This record gives sequence, C-alpha cells and structure tokens, in this order.
Amino acid sequence: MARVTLRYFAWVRERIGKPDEELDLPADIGTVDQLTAWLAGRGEEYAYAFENRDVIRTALDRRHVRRTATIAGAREIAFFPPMTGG
Amino acid sequence: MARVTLRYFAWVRERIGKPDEELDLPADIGTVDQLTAWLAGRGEEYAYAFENRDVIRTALDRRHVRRTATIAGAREIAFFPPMTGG
Amino acid sequence: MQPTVRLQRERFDAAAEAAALRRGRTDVGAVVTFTGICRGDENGKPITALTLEHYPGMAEAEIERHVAEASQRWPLLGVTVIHRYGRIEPGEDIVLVATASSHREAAFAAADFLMDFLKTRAPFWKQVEQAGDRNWVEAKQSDDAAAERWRKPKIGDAAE
Amino acid sequence: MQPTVRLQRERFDAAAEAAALRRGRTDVGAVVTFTGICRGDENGKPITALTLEHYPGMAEAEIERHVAEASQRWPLLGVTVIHRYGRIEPGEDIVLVATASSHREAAFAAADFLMDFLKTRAPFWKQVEQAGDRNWVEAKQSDDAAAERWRKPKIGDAAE
Repeated sequence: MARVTLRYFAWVRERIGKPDEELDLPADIGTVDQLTAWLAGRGEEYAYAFENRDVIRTALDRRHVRRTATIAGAREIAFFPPMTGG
Repeated sequence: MARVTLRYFAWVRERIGKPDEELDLPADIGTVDQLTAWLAGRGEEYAYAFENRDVIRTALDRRHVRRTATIAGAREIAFFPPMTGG
Repeated sequence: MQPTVRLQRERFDAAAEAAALRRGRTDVGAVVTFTGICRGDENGKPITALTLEHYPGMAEAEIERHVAEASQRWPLLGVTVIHRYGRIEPGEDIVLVATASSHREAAFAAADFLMDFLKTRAPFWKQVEQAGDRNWVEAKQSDDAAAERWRKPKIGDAAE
Repeated sequence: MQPTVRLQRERFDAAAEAAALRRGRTDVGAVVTFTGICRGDENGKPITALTLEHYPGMAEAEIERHVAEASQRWPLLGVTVIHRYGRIEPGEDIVLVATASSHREAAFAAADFLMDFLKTRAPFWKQVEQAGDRNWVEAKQSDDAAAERWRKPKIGDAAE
C-alpha cells in the first residue's frame, strides 16, 4: 500500500466531484494505466471521468508522463484533459 | 536621348559625390547593365562607385529591378548598396 | 539571465514588462512580445468570459523548464512569461511572452517556441461562458502540430 | 484593415502603437511586436551612434507593398510598421513591427516576414560611428537567407 495524493483538473475534476484526495493504492498497481483502470472501478463518477482514457493526461510529481510510466515513488499524481492555456 | 533623374545612396552617393543628378541618356542604353557601364566611364568618381557592379542594387521608379531590366520609360533610376535597414 | 515567470489572477502591463527587459542596457538589439487576448467570440458565438484553471506548482515548474530550454537553444538576454488564471473578460490580456536578444532570429524563435509550449504543455484549462453555458475549450490538433515543430530527438521528455 | 506605415526621425512609443492595434475591439486574440534597438557595439567594438539613410518615397512604398503581401498571406486585423532614420544612439529604438490577428500563428508569421523584408528589401542603409570613424554596415548573407524562406515562385518580383 502506497499513500498518494491524487489531483484532478478541469472536467476530470468536475466528473469525479472533487479536486483532490489521498488514497492508499494497492501494491500491485505499477503503471499509470493500471492506476486509471483501478480508479475507473471505484464508482460511476470515476468511470465517467476515465471513460475515454486515451485523452486523459497524467503528471507524476508535477511532470508530464506517458500512460505506460511506472508510478513507483510518486507522491502526487494528477489527471487532467489536454491543456488549453496560452 | 531620354532625360532621367539618377539618385545615389549610401556609399554609392559618397563615391560619386552627389545625391542625385539629371542626365540625358544616349538612346542606345537599353538596360541597367548598359547604364552602369556608361556611367562608370563618366569619370573616376563614377568608376569607383561602380567598380564592383555585382553588389550595386538598382531601382527603377522606386521598384527593385534586376541588372538585366530594361530602363525604357523610367524617370527615376536609383543606385545603392545592399540594404541594411530593420 | 534571470527569467521572470509569473502566474497571477491580476491584469498585467505588457508594455512595462517589455520595457523592463532592455532598460539600462545596450546589448539588447531585439525585443519580441506576444500578447494573448481574450476574444469576444469562440467558434463564431459571442462569449461572456473565460475562466482559466491551472495546476499551481506544476504550471510554474513547466513554464520554467521550457524557459530554460529556450535559453539553451537561443542566445537570450531576457525572458518574461506571465500567465493569468481566474475569470477573464473579452478584451483582457491572458498571457504575455517577451524575449530579448542581440539579434532578431533568437528573439522571434524563442517567443514562438514558448507560446507553442504554453498552449500544449503548460497545465492550464480554459472554460468558456456562452449564453449562460459553461464549456471546457477543446485542445486543438493544430497546437500539437505547432509544438511538434520544435521537437528534437534527444530533448523530448517522457510524455506524448 | 488600414495598416500604419511611418518613417520618421523622432522616437516612437512601441507600447502605445501596440495598444492602438487592439483598443476597443474584441476580435484580436494575438498581438506580436518586434522592436529593433540600437546596440552599443558592432562587431565587438563599442559604437557611438548609428545613422540611417533612406530613400524617401521608395522606402514607404516598399514597406507598404510588403505589408499588403503579408495581409494577403495571413488573416491580419492590424499591422503597424515604424522605421526611424537619422542619427540613433545606443539603447534607442530603430524599428517597430506590430501585428494583430485572431490567432497567434498569423501574428507571429507576419511580424517575422515583415522584419526579414525590412532587413533585405527596404531601402535603408546604416552607417556606424566607432571611435571617430564612420563606416557603412555591410549586408549580411544570413538576412538574405532569412528572407528567402518566404519566397513563393509566383510572388517574387523582378529583383534578385
């Protein structure tokens, strides 16, 4: 079990209904993809947020990573749609 | 014989020693190249100004032209070095 | 070179920021500024306002990383990036990128580069208010393509 | 769009010119400014001043032709070009190009294009004062190469 802070932004935040939470992740979650699959199973708000996982971006400790990245050691994991700043 | 205003800028002007002049051009001068050859023969200040004709730029009635352009009808012909504005 | 990177809710003065980049020095030959402004329409329909959400901490870090990369790629004498968040009405400035260099090529390229990366990599999200509705602006493929122009094989980080 | 093209001996206010391009309108989403500044050195040696000579009449006409071409190539909402002539000391502005558009690509590209053409096609010549000497600045091959980037087969006029 690893305790992490999860953060959600924009419509990911709106669908899940909160901006952040602390969770203990099962030890068998190794990658971003495995984490989003696990989160999608936590309830319908999560299923809705992650229904199209291809478009969700992820940051580990405030750095962009791919879906195949390992999450080991990350303290803060953020999920959000493609950025539209500038 | 065609009467034209010749204008000189930057070091072309300095070498010739005047900013402009009116001249009657012999009727057999058809192109920019023929004009610069003729001008170069008008005295040592002209010979000096046009000693390297490859670098001299020409404008006919305030438009850039190539050395092979015909000057027929031009009222104002300008000679100058490559531009260094901006 | 000490770049300026600021995220703020308040308006900024683009002219004063650009002036600060070259004040009191004579090595700067070129200053380029890009100002991004909230337009009064989106997809052809009038808008009431934009609201910009951002990821505090990561947004600053991501911009600073790209400013550092720009400084490595081009001989810059100064860079300022200011990005607002919160509610912004039509006609108000959203973002400023200002670059200073001895010559124009570096100043232009660095400003263009930084804007492409702000669009596609800086964690900001725009929501648009139109006729009482609020909708998240969708990312544009053309922005990804623009950012892709700058990619060098060895620089790309782990993300797509 | 009514562009502004001015040649003048006097200083100008780049910030005021840029502000004027988008004042009172909400269709402008992007403003890019380029300011060219007299540096305090040329080829590594300190300079006292630049003197810019120009070809009155042709300089305006040439800039206006390139502004018109930029307006055909990109969807511009405003363009301002100001170029000074006469004696200019280090730290003073020489030239301003400001462009406004709905989106950033057009504003960046048009400003970059106009600067490349001001460098290589607008009839201005710089003379530099260094330690009592006055010398004409030589044109750079790199400027010609930069301008060449924009050439389309059917647009090139008669000159090299």
